[in-house]
Amino acid sequence: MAAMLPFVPAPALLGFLILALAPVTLSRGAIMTIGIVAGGLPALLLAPVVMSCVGGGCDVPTIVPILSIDVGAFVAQIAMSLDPLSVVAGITVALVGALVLIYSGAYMAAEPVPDLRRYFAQMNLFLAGMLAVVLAADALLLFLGWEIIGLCSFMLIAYYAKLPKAIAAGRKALVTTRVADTFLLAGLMLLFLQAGTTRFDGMLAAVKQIDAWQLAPIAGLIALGALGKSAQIPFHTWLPSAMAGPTPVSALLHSATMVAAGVILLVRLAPLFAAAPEISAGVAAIGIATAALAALAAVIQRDVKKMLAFSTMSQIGFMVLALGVGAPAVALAHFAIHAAFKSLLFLSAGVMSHAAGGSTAIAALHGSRDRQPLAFWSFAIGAASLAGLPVVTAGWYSKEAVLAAALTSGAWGAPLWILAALAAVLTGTYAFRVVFIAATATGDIAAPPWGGLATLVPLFALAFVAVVGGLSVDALIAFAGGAPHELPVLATLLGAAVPILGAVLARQLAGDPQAFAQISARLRHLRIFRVDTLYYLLLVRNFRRITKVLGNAEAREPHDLRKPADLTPIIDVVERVSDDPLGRVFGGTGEKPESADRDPDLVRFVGGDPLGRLLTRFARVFVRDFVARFYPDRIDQAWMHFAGTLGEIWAGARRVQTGRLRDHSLGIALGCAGLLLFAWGTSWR
Amino acid sequence: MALIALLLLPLVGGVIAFVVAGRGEAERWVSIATFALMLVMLFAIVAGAPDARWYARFEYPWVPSFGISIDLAIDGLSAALVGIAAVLGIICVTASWQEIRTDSGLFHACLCWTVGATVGVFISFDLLIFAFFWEAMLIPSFTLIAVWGHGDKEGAALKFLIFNAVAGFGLLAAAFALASMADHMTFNAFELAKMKLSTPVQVWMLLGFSLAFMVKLSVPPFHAWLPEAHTLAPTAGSILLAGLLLKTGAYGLFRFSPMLFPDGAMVVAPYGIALGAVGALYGGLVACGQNDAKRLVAYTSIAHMCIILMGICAGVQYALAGAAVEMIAHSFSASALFLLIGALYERTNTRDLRELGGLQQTAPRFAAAFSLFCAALLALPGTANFAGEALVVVGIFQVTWIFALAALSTLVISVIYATRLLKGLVFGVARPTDGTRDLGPREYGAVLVLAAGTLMVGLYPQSLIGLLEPAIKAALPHLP
Amino acid sequence: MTSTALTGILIVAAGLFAIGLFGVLARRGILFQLVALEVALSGPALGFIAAGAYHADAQGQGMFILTLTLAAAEVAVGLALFLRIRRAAGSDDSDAISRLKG
Amino acid sequence: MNAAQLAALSPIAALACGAVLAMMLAPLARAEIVRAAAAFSLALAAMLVVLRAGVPPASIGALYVDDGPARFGVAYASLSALAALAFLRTGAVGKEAPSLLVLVALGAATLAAAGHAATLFLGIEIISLSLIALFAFRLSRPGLEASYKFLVMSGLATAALLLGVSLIFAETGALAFAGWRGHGALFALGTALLLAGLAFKFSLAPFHMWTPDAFEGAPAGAAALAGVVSKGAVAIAILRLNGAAQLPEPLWSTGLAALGAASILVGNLLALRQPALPRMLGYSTIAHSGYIAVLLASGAPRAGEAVLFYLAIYAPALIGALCASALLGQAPTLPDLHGLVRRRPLEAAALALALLSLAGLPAAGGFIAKLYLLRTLVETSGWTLLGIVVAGSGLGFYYYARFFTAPFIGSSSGEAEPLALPDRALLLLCAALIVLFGVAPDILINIATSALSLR
Amino acid sequence: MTRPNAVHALLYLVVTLLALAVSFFALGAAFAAVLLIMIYAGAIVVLFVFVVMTLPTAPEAMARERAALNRAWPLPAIMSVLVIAPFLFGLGEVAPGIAAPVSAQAVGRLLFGPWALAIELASLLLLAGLIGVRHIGRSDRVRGDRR
Repeated sequence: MAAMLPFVPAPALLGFLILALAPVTLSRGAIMTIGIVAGGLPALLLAPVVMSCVGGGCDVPTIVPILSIDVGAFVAQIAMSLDPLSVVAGITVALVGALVLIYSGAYMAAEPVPDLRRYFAQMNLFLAGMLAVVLAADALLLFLGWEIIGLCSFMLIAYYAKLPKAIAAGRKALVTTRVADTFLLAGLMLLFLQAGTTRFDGMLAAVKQIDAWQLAPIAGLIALGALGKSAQIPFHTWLPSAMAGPTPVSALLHSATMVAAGVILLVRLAPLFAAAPEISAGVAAIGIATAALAALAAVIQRDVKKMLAFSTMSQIGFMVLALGVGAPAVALAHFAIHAAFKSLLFLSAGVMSHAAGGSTAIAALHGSRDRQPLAFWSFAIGAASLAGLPVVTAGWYSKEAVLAAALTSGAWGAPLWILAALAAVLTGTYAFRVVFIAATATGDIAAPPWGGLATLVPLFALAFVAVVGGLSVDALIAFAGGAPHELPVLATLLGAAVPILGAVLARQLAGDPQAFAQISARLRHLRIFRVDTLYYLLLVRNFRRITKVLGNAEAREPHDLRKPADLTPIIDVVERVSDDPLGRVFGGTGEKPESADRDPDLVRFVGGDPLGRLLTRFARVFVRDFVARFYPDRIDQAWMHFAGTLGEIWAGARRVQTGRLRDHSLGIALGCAGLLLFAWGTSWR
Repeated sequence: MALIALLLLPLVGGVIAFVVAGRGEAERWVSIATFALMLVMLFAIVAGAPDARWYARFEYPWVPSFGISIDLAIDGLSAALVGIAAVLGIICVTASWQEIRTDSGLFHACLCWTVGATVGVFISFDLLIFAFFWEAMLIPSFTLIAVWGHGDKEGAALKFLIFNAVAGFGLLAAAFALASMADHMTFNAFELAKMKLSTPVQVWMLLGFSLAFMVKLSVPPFHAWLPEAHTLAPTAGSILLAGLLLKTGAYGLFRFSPMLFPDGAMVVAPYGIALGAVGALYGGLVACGQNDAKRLVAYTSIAHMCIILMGICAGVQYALAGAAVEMIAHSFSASALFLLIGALYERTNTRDLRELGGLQQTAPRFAAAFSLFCAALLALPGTANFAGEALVVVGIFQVTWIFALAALSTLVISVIYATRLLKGLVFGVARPTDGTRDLGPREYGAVLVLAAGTLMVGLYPQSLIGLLEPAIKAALPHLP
Repeated sequence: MTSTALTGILIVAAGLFAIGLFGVLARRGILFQLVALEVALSGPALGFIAAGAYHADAQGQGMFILTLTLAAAEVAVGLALFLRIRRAAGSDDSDAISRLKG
Repeated sequence: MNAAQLAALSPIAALACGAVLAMMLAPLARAEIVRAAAAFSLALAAMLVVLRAGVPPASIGALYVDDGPARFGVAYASLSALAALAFLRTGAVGKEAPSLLVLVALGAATLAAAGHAATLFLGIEIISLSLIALFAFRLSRPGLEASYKFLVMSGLATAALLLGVSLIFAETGALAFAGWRGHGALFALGTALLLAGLAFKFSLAPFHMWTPDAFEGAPAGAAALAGVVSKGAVAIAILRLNGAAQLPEPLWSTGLAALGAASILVGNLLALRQPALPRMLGYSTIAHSGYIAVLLASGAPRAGEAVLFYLAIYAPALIGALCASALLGQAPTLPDLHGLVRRRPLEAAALALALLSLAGLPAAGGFIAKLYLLRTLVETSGWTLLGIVVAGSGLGFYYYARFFTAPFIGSSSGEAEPLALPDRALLLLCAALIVLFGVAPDILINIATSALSLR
Repeated sequence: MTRPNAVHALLYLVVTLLALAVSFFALGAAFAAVLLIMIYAGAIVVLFVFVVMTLPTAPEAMARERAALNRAWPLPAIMSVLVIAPFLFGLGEVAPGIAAPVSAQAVGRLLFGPWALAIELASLLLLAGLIGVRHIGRSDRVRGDRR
């Protein structure tokens, strides 16, 4: 049965090739059918494999080699593996992928044909890449898939090519993930150099021999790489702005599958992290921090897609926490369930916003219960499962498992559990807040019912999984090899109370919007939310300035770089790219800061603390003094200057050659005198 | 015997093209026929290869009193590079089908002669003949830039000529000093390799040789000629410059430094890596700041060349394999990018990123090709560039991890200028508004050939690495 | 004819040559430069005669005769040029004819 | 004067009769006949040398040494003079030019074969006097100016030379080169003055002032004679001095090397941005005589062979370049060259090839000549000289590149004028010679070695 | 030499040549002395005087000559001293030679014996000079391009 594995991503790849490169022009219908069929086939192919595994047929991982590259010193063997992790993740990805493709068949119906064709091609390529990552048994295939999904996310975020915002978001996503990928590449290379083989099982076997001081950097680098892809704290800024892409893209990529790739990699390399306890502790810390902060941010969002993005970040924080405390199986289960209900939320939110005139602001969703009853109810189920209503939803089981894993994870167990519970409460609040706002009755039901069977089937299927899935959580954890944790009764009860508390809080918040506005305004000014702007000002702007200074061909004077006029474009970019209040507050004033002294205000305002201001000032001084000297290709000018001097020497020498005979014969006289003196000198024996 | 034919074919082809010029498209078909014949001959040589290392050898004493003999030999690496030379030749002819109108006979002659001279460089193993072709390569490419370029083409062409010729003289002087040190005056590289020289002498000789290679490889302190030459050259000119001439520098370093000066190379290696790292960063950073598309790609070539330099200097099996693969990969990606930008320039008459955009709407095939090669530019796995650069980085990791980090950071910078290129040309609102015609069948064919090359090597590098294996093993510094 | 006498005469010959050189360098008139040239040529003539006498070798006088023929030919061509230049450049100052420079 | 000696003298005799014949025919016959007579005598002299190739040397006392280099010199002088005759643009002023040209060839022949101070001095003076007359041939103001300057300066140089010879005669008591050995102060001073005189004729650095004016003012043919014929003869004379006389060693070789190095730098530097082609060629001849002087000074065993080889390569290149520039008018500048390839393809190609060979680029013979130079320098490990030569050729490359690329760039008005037959033939011959020596230098190397072996 | 007036300069030249001839006699080279007087003083200086007499030199030309000489004499003076300096100090002793007067017969026997070729060449030298003068001195109004 394992031999079937390499053929799973094949149809998606084929779909991409046909749609992208085939020179023949396809009609809209043809594109739709090819896209959806190619997207659906991997799920069908994977089904029999899963069936064979259910009966515990594939506990021991079987490796299916595809091809081998021998580079003299080592033989790199590209292969796929059939083991619980790849099966569970594979079936989730394939299923969700298929459903989203069916949904997008309807959602993207209005797009022009060439764009549609590009969309389906890239979606299929993404699916192939994701399956490669999930099923990979060696570093090369993993990194190949890893980069392909990175590229597809860039292409798909920037799908609406006309919007500069979309392109900027795409570039930001790709650059940030690329930075993370470089860390991952470094980590994998170091690991490869130690282990001598690119196969994961070989690497993991070699982990024991690597001594501690070498293992830490390797594990650290790989962890950073994985967390970057999963948009954890240090790298999280690109995920909210990635919402600029179409909704199905956000549903598939930026909620269910791609962002979880990091988690899947950490699960696959779990023994490596087990051997490096301090790294796992760090990972757990980042996980819980992201979970809490993202949940807090989600509460105060005004845009439903941004809210869902922050919620995804928070849920992944939970998975990373589970990994950090050493329960990969639980994380895997939570990933599966989360993929289901989060894509359900996205798709239903898509339907509701489509019906509410296309704007994704939460306020605009008023009264969608009446306009889109079906979509609203599926959104409600999704929200319930996200918040983790006890017993009835799948989310509760997987969240309980994570909380249990956190609690029983040794000394730090209790505080972790409390923080996780707090995060769960916040999750409940923001989930139900949207539901309550959407449930309010309003007058205009005029919007036409939208979407036919194509939208309803995915919604129903996902809703079904979101509810029924819970039963299979224990089976999943067992299947994935983790031991289900028994919880003391008190903990489970408390766990059950959390979502209800969240719902009550949400009810209260939804009730009076003014109180909500103040809380959110005060929260926004907290420094941690301005990370995004700080990143932008420190890293991106200075980088742009360095490159503009270094290579700009036109002779732009370096001093005008600091002119405030240079700041305005940055500010409106900041406003578009970051959802941050500061951007809007600052951008809002509209008038351009004229005088140069405005600049320090910005620095003081943003830096907030002396250290921040110091850092930005140092960056600017560094740029003006050191880098400005590398002004347009200074070496090039040096060469031309050298050529110039030759010209002057020639002009000087030319004057020696006066026409007058007296000077010419002077030359002869000089020559004779010189030679005579020379002769006289040497002849003195 | 076939080697001499392989060498003389392009030169003769050039003459025929020049003579037959004017009658319709005759000279274009003549040059395409020459390159095709070259490819067939190459396959014949490689197929009928008796022993593993050298596919064919040819020896003819030319000036016995000086010890100069025409000593040609071809192995895996040279075969690959000669193959690419022929393929790029054909692509240049197709690329300049509309672009070159005035006296196209001379143009095609120069095209064939440049390719001929580069083939000479790749297969000659007599130091003097190597220097001979090294200088002979400059004159036709000079005329290519000077006569059919844009803007201040004479200045750029003259700068290119002076830079490379003076470096060539350095090479000649070093070759001479080396040859005269042999007991009986000879230029044959194999005999010179057997000669044991003291290390300081070897270091000096190596510096003389590497001066010429560095200028041709356009490593930053010596790169000043590259941006103008590439930007102002006609499309075919830039393809030849990027695809072939840069490779001769890399090939020289790859072949001769470990062979002739093993311990000299060991001494110079760390400085080489440092220079390469700084160069790669400098090239990358300057590339991000460029507004002219062709100039941007020119600077990226500098960055890639520096990575190759690091690979060669690292002297480890992976790094050398990576450098060899990167040489081939860069030929594919750089020539394709120049081809596309040239075609775009032909249609919209501007190369400034700020005035272009929105190819997605107006020319989908253009956009698809462009995004593939921008992916190659940022070394996406699956493209040949990634195979090359990853191997180089792995190799350098084994040597020193500081410069490995520098190499990795170039990967990040490459994303920035690649997406900048993509944003400028492919995405955004369609500018110029009248929209550009999509790629014609000829250009699209050429682009597909290059795309096939990149993807084939990227997805299955074993095919290329197997071919280069003996050359890499020979270039490994056998530890004293 | 002792060796010191010989060196004395040779010094005189060198002196004559030096004076001729001075004449060519200092005077700007073409005629004067030609006269100075004659004086310069007479220096070696004396040298040859002295050396010939010292070694009692006829070759000295032979060379003297050749020098004479040269001097004669040179004067002839010089004066012809002098007349020609006077008519072409309008003045007999050697600085007038300094167009070819650089 | 037995028969063998007479046979040895036959080329000189042929030249002398030719000169007299041309002079007599001048007032009587049409210009073409005078030119034909001169050409016939030159050709005859060359034929005689070739015929006597196998005959053992029969020198006439010390005066006329009939050895290998001498024969090479005579043949070289007469062939180059024949070539220069083709493009001797002297206008309709007078018909004496061919006879003067033959006299220059005669002077060069005697100088090349001189074994004695008398013939050395006479050879130099015959060349100088005829050149003075040739420079002023057009009676144009620049011509007169060039010839007057040449007159005075060659007068001074000859006076210095004679004084030097008299000092050496005083010290050693012998005028034949073989007799010159000793170590006194007188001998050293004499050699210094001798070197000054020869350096003037060889246009080395401090004595080079006359060359650029001559190349610009004089008719192109005369400049060719000065640049190629006289320089060759002087080089061979110095070669013989090296061999025969034991001149005071530190002075002669280092002096010559210093002068050579100075002239390489001065020549290349002053030619850097020269607008006019002939003046640039003037400076480049100074540079090339510097290269030859360095070769002569290196004293390597095979230096003689290298010198002969260099001269044989250098002659067609310079003659080709000068002929091309003569066809373009009195003093063609860079703009005049633009687009030449369309108007006169043959001339453009010949000019390009000539300049390529002068620059030492691989396609032409110059590359092998530069090779010889580098090899001798490396063998005698004259590292500073090697550096100067490489720097010089680097600089040189720049101004040659400017001129040999000009015909291909840009476009020019005017339609393609056909060239006169002799010019076309000469250009073709020069181009063919350059390429032949570039591709198959072995032929020339064998000639040079055999010439040298015939001591 | 330093006299501005051409004729004065020529007269002084004659005086130096006569002095030279007398020293030749002292050295025992009578034949050379006679030749010197006859050819040099006789023919060449006469030629000079002939040319000077036919062309009236304008007074301001002489004034210019005097001014130029007074202004620019130091540099050439230094050069001449430099050329002479090695001779004054440097000359050590010379190998002893048999000093004896050389008779005219000996010179004649030399000239027409081993030096016959030299005499022929000398005649050709004069021929070259002759042709040169014949051409430059061409009197008919054939205007060379005066550029």
